[in-house]
This record gives sequence, C-alpha cells and structure tokens, in this order.
Amino acid sequence: MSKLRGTGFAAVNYPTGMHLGGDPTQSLVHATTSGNFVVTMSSVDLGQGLKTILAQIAAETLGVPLDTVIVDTGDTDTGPHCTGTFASRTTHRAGNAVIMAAAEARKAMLEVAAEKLEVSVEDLETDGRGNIHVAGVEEKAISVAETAGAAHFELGKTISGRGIFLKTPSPMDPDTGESDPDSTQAHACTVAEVEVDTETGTVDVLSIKSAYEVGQQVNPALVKGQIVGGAWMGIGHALQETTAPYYPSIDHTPGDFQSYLMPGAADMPQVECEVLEIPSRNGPFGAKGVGEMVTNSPIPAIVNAINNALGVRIKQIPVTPEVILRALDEKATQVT
Amino acid sequence: MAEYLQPGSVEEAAGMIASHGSSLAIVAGGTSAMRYSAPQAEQVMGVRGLGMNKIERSSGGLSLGAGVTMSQIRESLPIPALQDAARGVGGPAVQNMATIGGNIFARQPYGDVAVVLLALDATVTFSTANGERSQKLVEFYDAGAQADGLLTRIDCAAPGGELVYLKCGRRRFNSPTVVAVAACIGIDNGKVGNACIAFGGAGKHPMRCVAAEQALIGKALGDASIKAAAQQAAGACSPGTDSVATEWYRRRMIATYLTRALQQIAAG
Amino acid sequence: MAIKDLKIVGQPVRLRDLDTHVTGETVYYEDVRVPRLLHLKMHRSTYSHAKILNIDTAEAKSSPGVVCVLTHEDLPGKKKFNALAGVGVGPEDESVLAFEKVRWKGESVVAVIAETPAQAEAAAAKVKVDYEELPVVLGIDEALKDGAPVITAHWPNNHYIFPENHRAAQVRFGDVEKAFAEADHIVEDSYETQPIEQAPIETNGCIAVPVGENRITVYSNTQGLQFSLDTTAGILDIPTSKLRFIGGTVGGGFGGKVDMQVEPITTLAAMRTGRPVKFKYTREEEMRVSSSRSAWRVVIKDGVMNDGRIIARKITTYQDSGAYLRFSSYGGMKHCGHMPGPYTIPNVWIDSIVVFTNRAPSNAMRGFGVMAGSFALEVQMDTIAETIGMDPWELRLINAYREGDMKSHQKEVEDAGMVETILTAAKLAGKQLPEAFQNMSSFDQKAG
Amino acid sequence: MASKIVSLKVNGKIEELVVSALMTLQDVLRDTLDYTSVKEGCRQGGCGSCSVIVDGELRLSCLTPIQEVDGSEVTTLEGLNQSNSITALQNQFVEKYAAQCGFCTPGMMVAIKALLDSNPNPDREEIVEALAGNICRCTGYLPIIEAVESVVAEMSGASGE
Repeated sequence: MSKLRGTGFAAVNYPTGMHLGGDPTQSLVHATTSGNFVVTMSSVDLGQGLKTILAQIAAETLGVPLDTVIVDTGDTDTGPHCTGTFASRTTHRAGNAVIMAAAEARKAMLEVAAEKLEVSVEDLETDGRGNIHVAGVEEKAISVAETAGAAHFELGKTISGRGIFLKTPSPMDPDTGESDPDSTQAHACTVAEVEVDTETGTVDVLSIKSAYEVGQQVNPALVKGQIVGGAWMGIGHALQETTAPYYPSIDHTPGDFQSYLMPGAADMPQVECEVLEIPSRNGPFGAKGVGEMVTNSPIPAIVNAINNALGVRIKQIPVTPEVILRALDEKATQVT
Repeated sequence: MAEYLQPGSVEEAAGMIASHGSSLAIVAGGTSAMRYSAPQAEQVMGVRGLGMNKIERSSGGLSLGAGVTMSQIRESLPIPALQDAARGVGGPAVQNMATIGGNIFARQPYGDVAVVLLALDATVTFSTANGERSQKLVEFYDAGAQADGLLTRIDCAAPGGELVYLKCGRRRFNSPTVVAVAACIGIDNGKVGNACIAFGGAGKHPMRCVAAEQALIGKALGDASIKAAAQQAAGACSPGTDSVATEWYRRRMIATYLTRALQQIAAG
Repeated sequence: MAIKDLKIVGQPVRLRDLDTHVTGETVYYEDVRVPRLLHLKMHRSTYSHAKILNIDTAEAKSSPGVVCVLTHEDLPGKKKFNALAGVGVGPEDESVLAFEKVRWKGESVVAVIAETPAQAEAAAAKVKVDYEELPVVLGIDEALKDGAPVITAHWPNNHYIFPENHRAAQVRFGDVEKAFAEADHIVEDSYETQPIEQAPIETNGCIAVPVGENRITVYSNTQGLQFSLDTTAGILDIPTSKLRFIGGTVGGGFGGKVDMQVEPITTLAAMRTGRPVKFKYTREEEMRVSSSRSAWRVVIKDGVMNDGRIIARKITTYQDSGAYLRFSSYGGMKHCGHMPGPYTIPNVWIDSIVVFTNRAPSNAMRGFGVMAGSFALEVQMDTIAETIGMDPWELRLINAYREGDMKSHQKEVEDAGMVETILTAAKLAGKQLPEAFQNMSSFDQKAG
Repeated sequence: MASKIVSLKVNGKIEELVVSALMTLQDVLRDTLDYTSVKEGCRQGGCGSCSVIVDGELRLSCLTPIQEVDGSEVTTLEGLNQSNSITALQNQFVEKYAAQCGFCTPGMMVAIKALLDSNPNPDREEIVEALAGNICRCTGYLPIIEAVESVVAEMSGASGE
C-alpha cells in the first residue's frame, strides 16, 4: 500500500454584490410604543444568519440593546423590496439599507428625547443599554422606552426611518468589457494537505488552513460558520460532487443522496482559519461578502496538493479516484 | 394504490407470494423495498411482524433469521467480517432497519453482507407454498436470484479458514459500494487448502469467483499466488458502471482489494 | 454618523433562528398548514430533444382525485420566459410548459393537480405525449460544431448572442498577442469542471393559497421573494398586486432556489382550482430537474517573464448552459468581471461563451461564474511556477493586485487585501518566505 | 381494499388511525398529526432529516410503513422537547452555532439522542460514525461534532464529580 502526501494552496478574490449592480434592497425601521424597534425587510435568510446580522447592524446604528430589535422579514405585503439572497450581496446591500433606515429612526428618536429633556439633539448620546442621555451628564437621561411612549402618546411623532442601498447599474462595454462590476472584493488563501493512496486513487484531506479577508466582520461566529461549511463543500466539489459523472453524457445522473456523493462527518479534517479585517469603503461598517468565496479557495488548493503529492497535473474536478489512477498510469507510461 | 398485507405466519406469507406472484412487493426493513419495489407494486407484504430475527449458534455454525438487522449483526455476531459488512450499510437508522434477507436481494452495488455470506458458503432457506426449500446462496445467485417463496433463514458453517472482508467505498461511512470483497482461506500444510472468494459490485449479483479460488488452491499464499488470483478475479468479473464508479475502476479495485485481503490473511 | 467603537457589530452574538432550529419549531414554507390542500405533480419529458406531436391528458383528467390538468394551452400570459427579462436579459427562450418541442429530459410538459400527492403522481404518469425524436446535442464541442442540430431558434449556432452580436462576453485590455511575443514563457492549459448540484436538504417548493379579492398568497422557499413574485406575475400576466409572497426562512439555497420553476405554475393551479395547491420537488427532481451549476471549460494562455511577472493572459471560457438561458449570460459576464483573478496583468483578453446543449438547464450556484475561474487560475498558477522554476507563493505575491492597480475591466482596485491574506496563510501553514516578500503589502508599488 | 386501524403512542399520546394504502410513518407524523419537526428531505432514506425513535431505536420514518408501527412507541423531536431530555444538547448546538438553515437539525438531534442513549460516552470516531446517516449541507459538520463532544464532556464531568 503506497500513500503519498502533498501540500497545495490557492489565493482567490471574490466580488461582493450582484454583478454590474442594479440590485436594490430596502429597509424600514420603526419604534413600537415601548421602545422596541422593528426592522422590516423582505430579504431571505438561507440559514447564513441574515436576520441576526441585520439585527446587530440595526442595534449598533440605533444605539439600543440587541434584544429590543425585531427583524421582520419575508413578506412582500409588508417588507420593502430586496433583490434576493445571492451574489454575496445581502450583508452588503441589506446591511447598508438598514444603516440608512436606522440612522433616520435614531435621529427621530433623539429629537423626541431632546424635546422631553429640553436639550439640544447634538448633545445627546445613547448608552446601548436602552437609555439616552446628555453627553457627559448621565443623570440627564431618558429611556428609549419612555421616549417611544412619549412620541406616540404625547407628541404624536413617529420614530421611524427609511433606507435603501443601490449600486447603480454599470453595463459592460460590449467590446472592451469596461465596467464597474462589483462593490468590493474579499480575499482568501487556503492551504490544503492531502494523502493519496496510489493504488486506489483515494484522497484524504488531512488539513485545511485558511486566511480570509472579509472586511469588518459583523458576526465572527457566523463568518467562521461559512468558512467551515465552505471548506466542507469545497472538499466535496474537489473530490466527489457531480451531477454528470461522465459528462457530457447524461447517463448515471444521480437522483438521490446515495449516488450524489458528498463527504460525511467522518471525512472532515480540522479547519483552521485566521480572519483579517480590511474594511471596505462602502460596506456596512466596512463589511464584505463572505458566503460564496469560502467554497472557492479550498478546491484549487486540494487539486494543487494532489498534483504536488503525485507529480501529475490534474486539471479537472471532481478528482475522483479514477481520475487519479489514470493520471498515475499516464505518468508511468511517460517515464518508461 | 398498494394494498398492505400483513401475514400472521410464514406459511401465510408463502401463500400470499404464491397467489400474487410478481405483483407483490415484500417489505422487511424497508430501506430498499420502500424505495424501489413497494411504490409500484399492487400489493405490499410486510414481514416484519413474522419475527424472523433470531440468531442461533450451533456447533460453530450460525443460523440467522432473514429479518436479522444490520445492527443485530454488529452487536450480536462475533464475526468481524460480518460486522464490518453490516457496519458499511447506511447510517445507524438504516442499520436498525435493514435486514440480512433484504441485503441478499439488494440491488447492486449494495448487498455487502451477502458478499460475506457467499464467502461463508451460506445456505438460504425459503418457505414456499410447497414447503421449505434450501439451496446454496451461490446457486441462488447463479440461477438469477429468483425466489419462489419467502426467504426465512440463512445458515452457514464456521469459516473454513481465515475470513477477511474489505470494502472499497467513496467515503468512510455510509458509502455506496465500489467493490466489496470477502475471502475465506484455509491453509493446509503451508498451502491453500480451501478458498472461498466473493465479490460485490463485480456483476449483476454478489458473486463467487471460482477463477480466483483456483489460482490459490494448492499454492502457498504469497506474492505470486496472490497476484495470479487478483488477475484471475479482474478478468472473471463483469462489473458495471454507475454514478459511483466505472467498470474500469471497479475491475481495477477488484484486483487491488482482493490483493489486500489476501495479503492480510497471509500476514496472519 | 460617526461610529467610534463598535459595540454589537463584530460580536459573535447568537444566531437568531437557532433556538427553534434545535426544537424543530422553525416554520419553513411547508410547515404552514392550510385546509383542503391540493398537490401538483409534473409530467416531464422523457426525451432530451423531440418534437411534440400530441399531448393527450384525457386519462390523467379522469384519474382518481384529479382536480385540474394544465398544459401550455392553459397559460394565460407568457408561454416562454426568462426570469431576468425584467432587467433586460433576453430573448425569453424557456417554455413555461413545453409546446412544439422539448429540449431536455425532464422538461415540464403537463401539470396535474389532485387531492393527494400519490394521486397526482399516478395521474401525471397517465399523460400521453407523442414525440418525434430529434438529434441530441450534448457537450460543448458537439454543440459548437458546424452544422450541429439547433436547439432553440434564437441561437442558430447554439451559443448565446451578447450585445452587438458578440459571440462572447468579452474583455479587451492591452495587447495580449504583442505581449506573448515578448514573453519569456508561454503557459497554456485547459481546465474543466463537471456540473454540480446545490443539494439543499429542503427541496424547491411552494404552497399557493387563494385568499379572496382574487389574491394569491404564495408560501415559497425562493431566495428572492420579490424576484419570484414579479416573475410569477409576468408569466401569468396578472397585476403584481394580486400576489403576496411569504418566505424568508429557507432550508438551504446555495443558488438552487432562484429557478422560478415552481411558483408560476402552482399559482396558476390555485387560481384555476380556487384551492390551496402545493408543489414540492421530490429529491429526484431536485437532483435531476432543478438547475445545477453548469459544466465549465476554461482555456488559459499566459505570457510570463523569467522574473515571474505575468504580462499577458488570454482566456476562453465555455459554459454549458443546458437547454435554456436562465442566468447563464449573467454568469458569463460575472466570469469576465472576475478574471484574471486577484492579479494585475497589463494585457488581458477574455471571451466568455455560453453554450446551449440538450442538458437540464443550469443556473446559479455558490460562486456563480467565479468558482470554475478560480479553480482554473489557481491550478494554472502552480503550472506557471513549475514552468519558470519559481516558488508558487512568491509567484502569487509578485503578481497579486495592489491598491489602485488597473483591472482588466478598467476599474481601479479598491479594498485590496490579497497580499496580506497570502502572507497570513503562509504563516499559518509554516511557509518561510524571504524577507522582501514578508514585507510586501497591498499598498506597495507593484513589482516592475 | 382492506383498511386497518393502527394504534401507536406518539410522544406519550395514544393515536388511533384508519390506514389503508402504503402510508409511511412520516406521512402520519407530519401530515396527520402535525409533528412538523419530522422533515422531508428525500423520502428515500438518504438524508436522515425524518429520523425518529421507534421503540427505543433510531429509524427513518420515510421508509417505515405505518402498519409496521402498530402498537409501537414513537418519539419525535417534539417529544424530546416535552421531556427536556436533550436540553443540554440543544444548548450546545446554540453555543457552537451547530445549525445554519436548520432543516437537517431535528433529525440530527434525534440521531444524537439515540447515540447518547446507547453510548453516553462516545469518542469522536463514534460520534462521526453516528452522524453518517444525517446530511448537513451548511455547517461542514465540525460544529455539530463539537456540540456533541461538549455535551459528552459535560455529562461525564457531572457523573465524575
């Protein structure tokens, strides 16, 4: 039994936002009578945690506690437009829309508080714990709840805000391709270590180590979740996944999870990652999109590691055991 | 829409099989039948209630009810090759459901446990409308795996030598089978006295490979005989192509995995 | 607004839906309970390419439990669509329900709506379609051959036609041929990826519920609610005010839930029957019928100097779109915007070609237009390093784009971070780099 | 066509149903009894999202004919919620971000519960083998494995004291 080890790496960039722009997302924010804030959207959470990060962005902008922010999304009768959850766009687009809406609502809130406290708006700040006070004079304060109640029942004012983010469309020049296609770029570099059984062509991914540069992380735990999940999907793409094992033939197209192969829990190596934060100019608090890139860097890293281990040059995915054996066979014929 | 039949006894089940013929699907664990045969069948017969899940040991041999599950094999049978084969079938839930009887009828490349049973030269017993009928599992497959009754029992003698099972899959657990090999080798005076070699994923059914066995019998189990057996096996098998592996790769793995199994036996 | 210190952004706060995920109480579209629910199943093409001679639904209509049967003749609005028509992509080439021709095995032909899923399935199997088989085109090479059978009249040469009658989405930057002549090395290779399934554990589906005032509420697991609403209204030619889409909590997407396949026909079924209708892809449909990531072939020719500088990169990319366009031209353009990767190369030539074949249509998936490009580029980078005998880390650091560099689509690099990311990964992996490389940054002057 | 009355105990409650055709335990749990934690990801036995416990044993409800559980005791995730028997596991899932879209999570919880019932102190190898029938497309499994390891550590720590 002969096993060979190899290491490979890959460096990739990834655009944030729908290609060529023209993909708006809107947000509405309003205070309830008791000082909660409802962020109304129609953006879709695919599990990546959109509702969570929008609540964080709203709470941060409003200066109120996170648990007083309710994200109400997923209804086209009530939620304003969102182009959709794809193209690593939603944190960026929806996040910016929420900042704009929440900033407007904050301004309205502070105006009410200023009126109640009989001070100037410019002197007010929030403590993030549900209070508004005069800068440097914490006793001169009013709670957010009281402010919202007063706005509703005494002053007849709304505490609300509207937000939208649009990257205006930038069509490609048909001849040169000149365009402004994206909002920012995130970066990744993944190092993979593999062990290849040269008799069976089986590949074990021993480790995945990555650096990710994603701008300001809104929620590091969710970023890490994407990185680990993306590494797993990258391993699957590199070694197993295909709907057309004998492309371009359409025979043997898998129709179930037994024949559509993906790695199992037991096939997952440890995933180490370090995250860099180089803020983007236009992202919400400097955030960039991360959800798609995470699959892209592990794939070439693994293929490069296989090529490194075997001294072959495989140029296709998935790298099935058969692909490996045929590459080794070819190498053997070239040598003799 | 299917009618669901639940016979109260093995005899009643055999009668149902006789009267309904091929319009009847038999469901034991359900992991295969509920997908492939039951949805299209006019009648579905559930045999889980027949209690065919006993494991009996006698004079080194085994008698396994057809309803014995993969989990039972893993937990109750101290034969590592059978345990390994059962362990390779699906995940834990599937192993709690899938039966040894179902495994014998499983579509290729499934049927890992049947490969070990072939290497143990097992006998299968059917309850038919005309009473019990037994035959060697190898003969059952050679005759096209046609059942004329309800498979009730699988009997096998103690292994006639060292028994090894290896599976080539595409991931560590719950993998579809590329090929599976079971080899049972008895050494007599330094030479292979008896050899029983079986493959899964190597043809239409799990199969015995006489050509590989012949290449070993009477020879010392060493590099030369192992190489000859592997070559014979690769030539004698007729594997298919599916989404998991091609015929080319399977043929190669038949040789590789038989070599590994025999080397393991030779190493003791 | 001036933010001095972030308090909540940047914190690993709890994922909001997790509390109900772990108790099983999260409500996905099909956990919504509605009374008198009907079920839709699709009769699908059994041929990859065939002329439809006749569609006979008589037996299906009289099957037990069947309430309604829909063919292309029942479509009140468009017979063909493309979900990006609203943003100017066209022509609309995909049949909502097949008529005249089927162009892939699995194409929707007749929708059957019945009281139970099993009844709908049984009846759908009884639809009889007479076909005249046509030659099947599979694979990029076969499709682009002279005289290849034409799949759709819109595309006489089986490739998408980009604005100004271009065969490809293209980038022309500098002069690659001149640079190749000056280069010390030419490194040329071709890379291929097979189609990949998004495989969310929850398959595509929706429930359309009539709610009075001629409105329909659609509970959907789409990745874009308004997107699906607008597409549905457009196909059915009904005012958008008549539709309400509810969703937002989805059992995985990965790009696999932007097909707009289930909502229009289910909405039509609810309108016709006046009852709630559910259409959920089986796992087999999800795997074989729903869009996959397309197959890609990326051909790269690089001109490289002895010192590692890549001075020219010529890329020709083919994307197997399958039988219909869907979002493939978008993916092809996105590919142009991404290539030549995170590197500054003064001469770049890109042709990104969308090819039509008789495969199931492909569409978006995580990293659409980019994944195959990144794969090809990064394996190519290792080949370059080997060819010129340079450390692959150093090769990438030399060429990595710096802030302010000009990209091939003539936009300056902003928010650069490739150099820092590579250096961090090198450290993580224990890779020793010469000091000059360790000190590189995205704010360097680019080497050379 | 002969119909039959099937009686089973689901999450401690006796349910009587008239069944005739090839109906699965999953159909009954999800559609008749509204136990919507029982997810349907494939109906092929391939994803594990419909996992339930039948008479103490982990099973796939999508491949189980309803007639075969006549007289059985069935536990879904709703039942485990009621009995507070997996609170520690649920807390660790939240702590470790062990779900994203959450669709596979109910089946995953039930499968892990079955593992811990039969083996309260599994090592990593036993954990990953026990997860072999449950597919997660989002997380890459590592956070799930970590959550189970943490529960095991908690449990063994508690009993060790």
